[in-house]
Amino acid sequence: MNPYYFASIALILIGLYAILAKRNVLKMLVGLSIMETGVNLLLISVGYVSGRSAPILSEGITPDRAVDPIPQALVLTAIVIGVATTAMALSVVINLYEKYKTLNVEEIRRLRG
Amino acid sequence: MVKRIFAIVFILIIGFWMAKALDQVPFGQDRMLVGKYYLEHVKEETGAVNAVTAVVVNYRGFDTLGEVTVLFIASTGVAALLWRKKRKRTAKTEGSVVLTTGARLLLPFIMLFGVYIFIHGHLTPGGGFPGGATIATAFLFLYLAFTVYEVDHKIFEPLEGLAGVGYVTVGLIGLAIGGYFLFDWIWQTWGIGKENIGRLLSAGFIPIIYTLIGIKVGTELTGIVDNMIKEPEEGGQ
Amino acid sequence: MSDWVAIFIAALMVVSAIFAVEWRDLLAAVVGMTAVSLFASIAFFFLQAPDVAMVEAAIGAALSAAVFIFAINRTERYESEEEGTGWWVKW
Amino acid sequence: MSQYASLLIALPLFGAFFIPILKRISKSAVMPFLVLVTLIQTGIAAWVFNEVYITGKPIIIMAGGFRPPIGINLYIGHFAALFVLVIAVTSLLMTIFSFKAVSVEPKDKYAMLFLLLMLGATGMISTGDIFNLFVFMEITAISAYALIAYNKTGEASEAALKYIVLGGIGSSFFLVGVALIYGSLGTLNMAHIAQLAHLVNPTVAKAGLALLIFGLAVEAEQFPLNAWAPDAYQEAPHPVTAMFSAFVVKASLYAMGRVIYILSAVEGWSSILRLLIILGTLTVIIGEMSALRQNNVKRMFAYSSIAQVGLIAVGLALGTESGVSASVFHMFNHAIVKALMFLAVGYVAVELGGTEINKFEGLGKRMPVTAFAITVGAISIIGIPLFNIFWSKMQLILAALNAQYTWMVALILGASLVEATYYIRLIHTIWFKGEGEKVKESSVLALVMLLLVALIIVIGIYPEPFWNVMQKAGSDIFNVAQYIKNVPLMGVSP
Amino acid sequence: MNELALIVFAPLIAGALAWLIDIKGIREIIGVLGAAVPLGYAALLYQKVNGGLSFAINLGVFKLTFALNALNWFFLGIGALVGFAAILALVSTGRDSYEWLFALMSLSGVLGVFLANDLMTFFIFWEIMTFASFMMVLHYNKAASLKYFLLSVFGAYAMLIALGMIYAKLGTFDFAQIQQAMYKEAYAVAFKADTVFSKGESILIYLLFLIAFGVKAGMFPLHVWAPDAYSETNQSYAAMFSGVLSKTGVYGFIMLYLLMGTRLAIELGGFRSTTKFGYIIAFLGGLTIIVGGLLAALQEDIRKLFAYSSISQLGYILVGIGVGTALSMQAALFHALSHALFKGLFFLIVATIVYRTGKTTFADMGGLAEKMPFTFAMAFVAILSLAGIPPLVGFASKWVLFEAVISQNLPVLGGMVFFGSAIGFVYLIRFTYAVWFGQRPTDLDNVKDAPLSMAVAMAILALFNVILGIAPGLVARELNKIFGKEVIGGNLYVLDLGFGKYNALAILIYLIAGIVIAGIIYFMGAKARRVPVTDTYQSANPVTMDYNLTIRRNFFLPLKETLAFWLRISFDKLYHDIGAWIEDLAEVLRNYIYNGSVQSYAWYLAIILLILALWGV
Repeated sequence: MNPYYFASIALILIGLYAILAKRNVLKMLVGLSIMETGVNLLLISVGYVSGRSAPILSEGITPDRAVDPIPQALVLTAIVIGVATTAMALSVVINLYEKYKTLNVEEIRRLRG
Repeated sequence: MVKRIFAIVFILIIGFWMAKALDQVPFGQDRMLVGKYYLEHVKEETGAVNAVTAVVVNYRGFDTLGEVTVLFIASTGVAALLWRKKRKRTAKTEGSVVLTTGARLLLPFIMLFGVYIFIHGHLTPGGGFPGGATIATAFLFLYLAFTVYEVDHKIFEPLEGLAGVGYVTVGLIGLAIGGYFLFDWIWQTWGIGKENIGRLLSAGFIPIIYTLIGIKVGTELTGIVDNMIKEPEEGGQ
Repeated sequence: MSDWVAIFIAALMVVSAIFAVEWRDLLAAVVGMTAVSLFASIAFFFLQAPDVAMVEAAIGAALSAAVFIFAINRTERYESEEEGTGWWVKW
Repeated sequence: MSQYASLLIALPLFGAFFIPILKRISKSAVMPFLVLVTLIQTGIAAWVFNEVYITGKPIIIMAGGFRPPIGINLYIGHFAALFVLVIAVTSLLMTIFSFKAVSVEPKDKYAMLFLLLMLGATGMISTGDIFNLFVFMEITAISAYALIAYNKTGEASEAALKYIVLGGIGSSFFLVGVALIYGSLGTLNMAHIAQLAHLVNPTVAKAGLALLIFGLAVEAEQFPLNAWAPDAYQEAPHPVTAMFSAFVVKASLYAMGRVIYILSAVEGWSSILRLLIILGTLTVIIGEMSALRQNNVKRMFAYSSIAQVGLIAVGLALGTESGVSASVFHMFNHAIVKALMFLAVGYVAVELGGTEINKFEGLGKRMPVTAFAITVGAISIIGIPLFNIFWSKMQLILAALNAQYTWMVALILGASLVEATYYIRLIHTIWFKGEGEKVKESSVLALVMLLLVALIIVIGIYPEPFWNVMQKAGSDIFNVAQYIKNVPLMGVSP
Repeated sequence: MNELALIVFAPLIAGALAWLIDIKGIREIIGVLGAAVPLGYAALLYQKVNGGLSFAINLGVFKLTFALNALNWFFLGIGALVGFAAILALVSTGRDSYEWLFALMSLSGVLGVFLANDLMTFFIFWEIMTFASFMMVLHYNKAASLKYFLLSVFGAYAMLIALGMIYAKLGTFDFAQIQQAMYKEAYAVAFKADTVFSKGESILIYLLFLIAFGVKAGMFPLHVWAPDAYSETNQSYAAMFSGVLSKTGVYGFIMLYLLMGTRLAIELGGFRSTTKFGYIIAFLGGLTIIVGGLLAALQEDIRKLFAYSSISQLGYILVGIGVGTALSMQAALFHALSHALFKGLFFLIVATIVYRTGKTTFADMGGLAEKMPFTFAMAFVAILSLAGIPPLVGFASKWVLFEAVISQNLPVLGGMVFFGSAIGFVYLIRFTYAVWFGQRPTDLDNVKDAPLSMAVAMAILALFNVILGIAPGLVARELNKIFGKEVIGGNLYVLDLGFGKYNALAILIYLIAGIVIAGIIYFMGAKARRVPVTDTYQSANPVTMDYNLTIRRNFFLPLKETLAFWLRISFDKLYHDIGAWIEDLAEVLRNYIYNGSVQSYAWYLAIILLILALWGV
């Protein structure tokens, strides 16, 4: 059980725990952001090949000495998507706070049934 | 309290299930299939030294186009949601003297460093995204330092649009010349810079695209920061 | 357990994540989140992914933290009282 | 020549990026520009549609000029060609409706988000690469978050928040699924994955497939995961709700169907499918039951739309070709009917200022054309023979009975009985109850509504040509062997 | 377009045209023409009945096939005739083009059901008919229409499941192929070989078909929609509604016999002298007769009275089908024809009364005979026919039915049938006396007789009632053609069942002779004296205002009191409570599941992940 795998799964689950247990909306968004970081870490650690170096093919590094570049390309996109989602979520929360004057999830329940 | 215990039990079971699944994907084992092709062919097919940049811009350029759109949606969305008739900056305290002088001194260097990152995207690690982010932090620096400073939307939004339009036009030119959307026509058809791999003017249209992405990401993140920091005046809707 | 650096960083990440979730003061939570992002950036460096490390540091740590702080600035800073956080949580 | 189909993606993108520049030139030109872009998009989509259906071969767009497993490819097969056309046409109709329906101020931002929502859905349907599917899913999702919260009212923000939190969790676990699949196979191209699916070791495959479907099911509104949908439909601007229920949900349903069938060689496949059928049936039942005593008509239509989506999901998860083509036909019919009904409800809300049921009393006398549109839509949704949904519902039920799911069919039919009740109550309130002075209806929207009504009745009376198209589209999803053959995979040495 | 397609689609097209051209004069003409086409072609096709006429439309999704044989020509005749009469009457009572569209659509639905040659076409036209007739009732009253629509769609969906199961196993909808497959099944069951359908499945299919056709035929537990639906719609349409649409249920039962009869008989075994599954239908039919008859007697509203009486008459047909012998099936078909004729006539009469007087309850009517002589004559024919007085068709069909039931020595069923005709007579007396004779309320003095279109419609039906009554052999010949063998013997005027003979002509002559003699005595100066209408019978009960039993007000109150215990058990309330319970359950479910908090929604996601984890592990 590799430490990075363990860390990524732990981060994902702590993020999920925050969303499930915490009542403050901003805390939930912190949990969401942590979950996304955990997923990125998982993606990278899946693409890592032990004993190889970064995929910059400068003079010293030959193709069979480099790590898998694809997960790194994917994570580049995933991180920025994570930030975009967080920025959007926060602006929604700002609007929400302006109208509802509360951040407690139990009170944000006007739309139900 | 019961809710927390249930939550912990739930996430433990889910964690155990994911761990069991991950055990079958051993860490550090060479499972590359398409990755191996990229590493072997990156030099002659794209001319970039940094394989990740080549994959990001050239091989999987579509993802990055999507990626830039996501950031564009985020900045437009934030602007749409936080739009008010009259908005002004409500920062009360001016930055300390260290901050203000630091801002004046360091600003050009941070900008320069950001531009350096995305211009050398195809050689050294980092590319359009960190470069753009560094430029955005430069503007953030100004926002924190001065209570009056505001980015002029009249210039930033069209610049953002222009960079986006630029990126899509590069793709369309590729479609026109090479027959495929986002086709690297500089490298594949014209073959400029084939001889000086590893130096600045090489790797086809990767530097052009990364410059456009750098400008776009920079302006967009500054736009988000600007929208977030301003508060509606009391009269504002 | 190949090398202790990985374990150390992984442990740091998990602890700062737990603290980020448990702290009542939202600003502290954001700092915890940024710490997680920073350690992740270092982990990426050790996993031979420099590009991703730079992006994570520049965007993940700096900008999402800044956005969160602006959001807190326009809403409330502290979580409501009856949160019942653990004994080991100060802020 | 066929690579020019990539304009389907490039054009809305170009339009969206061009709008801030256009705003500088003349602020009022934004909405007409939006109509222009959607019009050109419809033209391209129509050209692609008849190109694919005449030659019979799918169009493979290779982004960047690299052959599939290396580069990303767009696979515009029979289904994608059809549904890109549906998306383009619906967006065109909704841009016309946006002129009247959207009054909240930053209209240019609305236009950009509108175009990007259309782009996201088109991308999701035509992409041939799992991670690209994730990116387009995110584009659709984030533009949906922005559009739902666009009205800046408290309720709209609340609805958007719910969608963001649930969508965020869903897409994170989708990424974990992608990581597992990539970890064990090394490739992201769907056709390549389908080819190598049997090599994956069983536990990873089962977990990966489950997580992928979980991620997509959140977007595709399956039973417990669709709690965000009624609020999102209710609070979004009216044209956006119509687009939402017409094709955004369908795109994630298609993606789920595509993922199910490319990983069909996976060992735990049938058990996950049975779970999906149970979820789909629950979606139908809970969706219909919750619409029973709704007094907000828009929310009632939202629940009814969720229920129909559940029915489509059951069709997809049956695992037989007839089931899949029936669910494709139902997607097509449902898109038309729901676009019409949300357009009509939105128009009533714009004219009479609200969608509560008491606003609908005596609508027959006040807005006859809109009332007629809602009535035809409601009657066709109930499943009356001379209208279009009847044929696809019949095919779905027969396919389900063919697959020995008799109890599921009994529950679904019970649910559609419930659906008949609340629609009939609505029809009665509209035509035979209450009075009101006549409201002048805009001729353009009346024309659009009558066009959709005519389409519903034409399909209802003579479904034969549409059914042939649907069968081709259904087999496009179902038989993966043909899919793998169509995609020119480079022989990458495993 | 060959004749079958024209028959089925002419009313639909005419209805659509009438709806589009919304001009008062023209739409009536189009409508009547639309209804006349099927009647005309039905007559024309008489020679080509066994000519194997067929027609198919390929709709891609399904192939709609129609065919003509002796059985569905018989039903086609009933449908076209009574339908044409009802549409003719609709000319004057029709309020707007909405009713023209849906009346004609339901007519084309019915004709489509009769002519269908495969289960899917049968189902599609069944749905069209249900929907169109529902829209006619929705126009007048929401609650009644909703109850009707839900029950009939419940039946339609039951049929759909049965149909789907057959399609899943046999892969075909076509009647002929299903029939052969079922014969093979029957032999397989007989020789204990393995069969395609298991015993449980075939019973399930039988029950589903029973529910589906039971709802439409108004069988006992599922009859609650009929009284409201028949009374809450345009009365001239009610003639077609109860006369023709209920026959589709009867046609369905016969189809059930044709398709799965032998298989179910062998599978479920016999009961006394009939098959077990047949006896269920017969017994429920019997119950329908009793319930329908009793409730009809207790009604104060004319329309409700005839609605209940229509249900009880259908009970006869179901008993006929249930008994299952060739003779009883022919009796059922015969009674189906006569029921359509006299029930159609009755509803047209009610339509005229309502159209002219605007009143519907007994209390405000009376002494209309002088004011509406022609309608009274028609009513007299209808009453004789329903009560089963010899020269008219009602007697012929009832007689054959009684003979059939008794010859199978089924005492319980026989008892029910006899009770039914007795109670039928009772409520007819009330109708005759309360509406036509006695004192006329002052506001009905200037009542005019039936308008021309209704008069013609009533005349047509009355004519058929009389002709087929005098010459039952005409009908017997048709019925024998359906069954292929000589079941009811005798020539044009005589029905010879081997153990009983009925000479219609002779009885007619005796009747005329009797009437002449009675006429002479009456005119010779029998001292007729005027009797005050309020001359009530009290049988020793105190005469109080609410217990004032006149012919017009709660004439059968004592009967209601005796039955008070039984009247509490009403299936109507049962279905209503089920509906209300489901609605409350839905309300609770919705508020519990979609409770608005993002956290609980996130919990749902976690639960699904948990299920995936446990299921997938």
